[in-house]
Amino acid sequence: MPVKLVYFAWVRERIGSAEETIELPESVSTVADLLDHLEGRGEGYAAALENPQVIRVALDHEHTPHDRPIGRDVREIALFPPMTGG
Amino acid sequence: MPVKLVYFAWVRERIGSAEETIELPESVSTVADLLDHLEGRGEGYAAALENPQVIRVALDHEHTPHDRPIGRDVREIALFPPMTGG
Amino acid sequence: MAGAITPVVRVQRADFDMDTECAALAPGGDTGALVTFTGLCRDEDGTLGALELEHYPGMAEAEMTRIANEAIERWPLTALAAIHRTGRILPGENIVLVIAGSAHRGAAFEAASFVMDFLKSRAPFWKKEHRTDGSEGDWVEAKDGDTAAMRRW
Amino acid sequence: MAGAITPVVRVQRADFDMDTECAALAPGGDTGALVTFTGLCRDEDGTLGALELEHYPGMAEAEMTRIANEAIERWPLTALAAIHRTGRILPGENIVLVIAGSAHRGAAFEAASFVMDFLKSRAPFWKKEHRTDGSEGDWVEAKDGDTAAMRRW
Repeated sequence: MPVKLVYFAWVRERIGSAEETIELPESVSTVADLLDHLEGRGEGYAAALENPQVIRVALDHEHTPHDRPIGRDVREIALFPPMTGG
Repeated sequence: MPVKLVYFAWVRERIGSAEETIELPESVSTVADLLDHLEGRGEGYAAALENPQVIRVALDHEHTPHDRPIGRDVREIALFPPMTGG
Repeated sequence: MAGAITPVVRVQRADFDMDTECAALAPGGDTGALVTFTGLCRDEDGTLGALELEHYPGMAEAEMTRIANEAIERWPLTALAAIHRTGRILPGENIVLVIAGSAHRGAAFEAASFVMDFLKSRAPFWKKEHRTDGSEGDWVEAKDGDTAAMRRW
Repeated sequence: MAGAITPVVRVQRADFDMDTECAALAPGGDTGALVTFTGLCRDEDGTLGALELEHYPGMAEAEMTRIANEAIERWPLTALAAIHRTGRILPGENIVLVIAGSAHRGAAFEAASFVMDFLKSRAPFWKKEHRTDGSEGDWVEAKDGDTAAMRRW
């Protein structure tokens, strides 16, 4: 099942890409699994995700804790640093 | 010693006057003494000051508790109901 | 803050507008947060025709200045204004404006709230109601809640 | 409140002004208190050239709407708006505006403060600094105090 990944702020800069569409492997069940999987995709990913606990994740525009499963109907997953708006 | 008295809101309406200058009698030492003294000056004063504990008093533009003495240098004494601005 | 700011304090019949007053304060480059409070005349479900705002000239400005300076002592403010209208005010019109600026939002919110709580209970203003049915209304009574709001500071 | 209000939520490059936004809300005859919060770009003692505000389109609006609706559930509001700018913002310029209206001042102050606390920690915006010395600045780091501010609600 293809899913769109979007990256923001220094996560985007370190990965070197703003968005991409990937096929989620069977081994990826939770948000934490996804971060593990992505970290192995190359140097930029490793730099972006070296401290996975600071990475915030949104599934289809909703903040989601790392221990949650990624539903089969999820279409867009966003990875970004803690927010600094306001 | 003459002192200027000024009245506001329903204190002014009941007394029927916005300001007057009176001679403070020797018997008046504190703010409470002044309220007692004024209450005896007629029907309007009695109506205005029937519940002296709700009357707020300012000496020369400063809020002053009823138990305070009225200094010899005080030039203006204001009587008014609790404030309702803002 | 290096050097305490001077508050803007005014009592006036004319209306005010927020953007003009904020711009006039020119709060400077260290201001990251600007909080305004506007008090408006409610229509009381259509029964209120107007409020008549009476004040004690001289003392009103003096007391507002004392309250503003107390806020400036308690919080690191970059700007502070308190403007109160008098005279006849119609439903929907502005009555009072407080502006507080600071580097951070906590101080700006707290200072604006503090100034309003003290203004309500300490500044010599009184409201009389005029009813839409033509009857003379009453003087608005002070609320116990306002004294409680002031005492929390 | 009979019938919950609908909040105004916008993400935009353009500046805003308070009076226009407050007037557009048309908060109605029951509004006795209107609180605005404006977040401004500080100059950091002259070292900051500009902030670059990045956001997550779609989610930013969705999250701001969730926060606003939560405030509307918790306080009896007559008006609520949250407007956030994006793109390049110079020192002294506006970043964010929150407006909360209610019959009484307590609800308006609390709701505006609540929305700001949640906006800071939950709305997907990120600030990058550009320095006046020409060097590329850093991404602004989230503050622990902001999370604490959110948790008090």
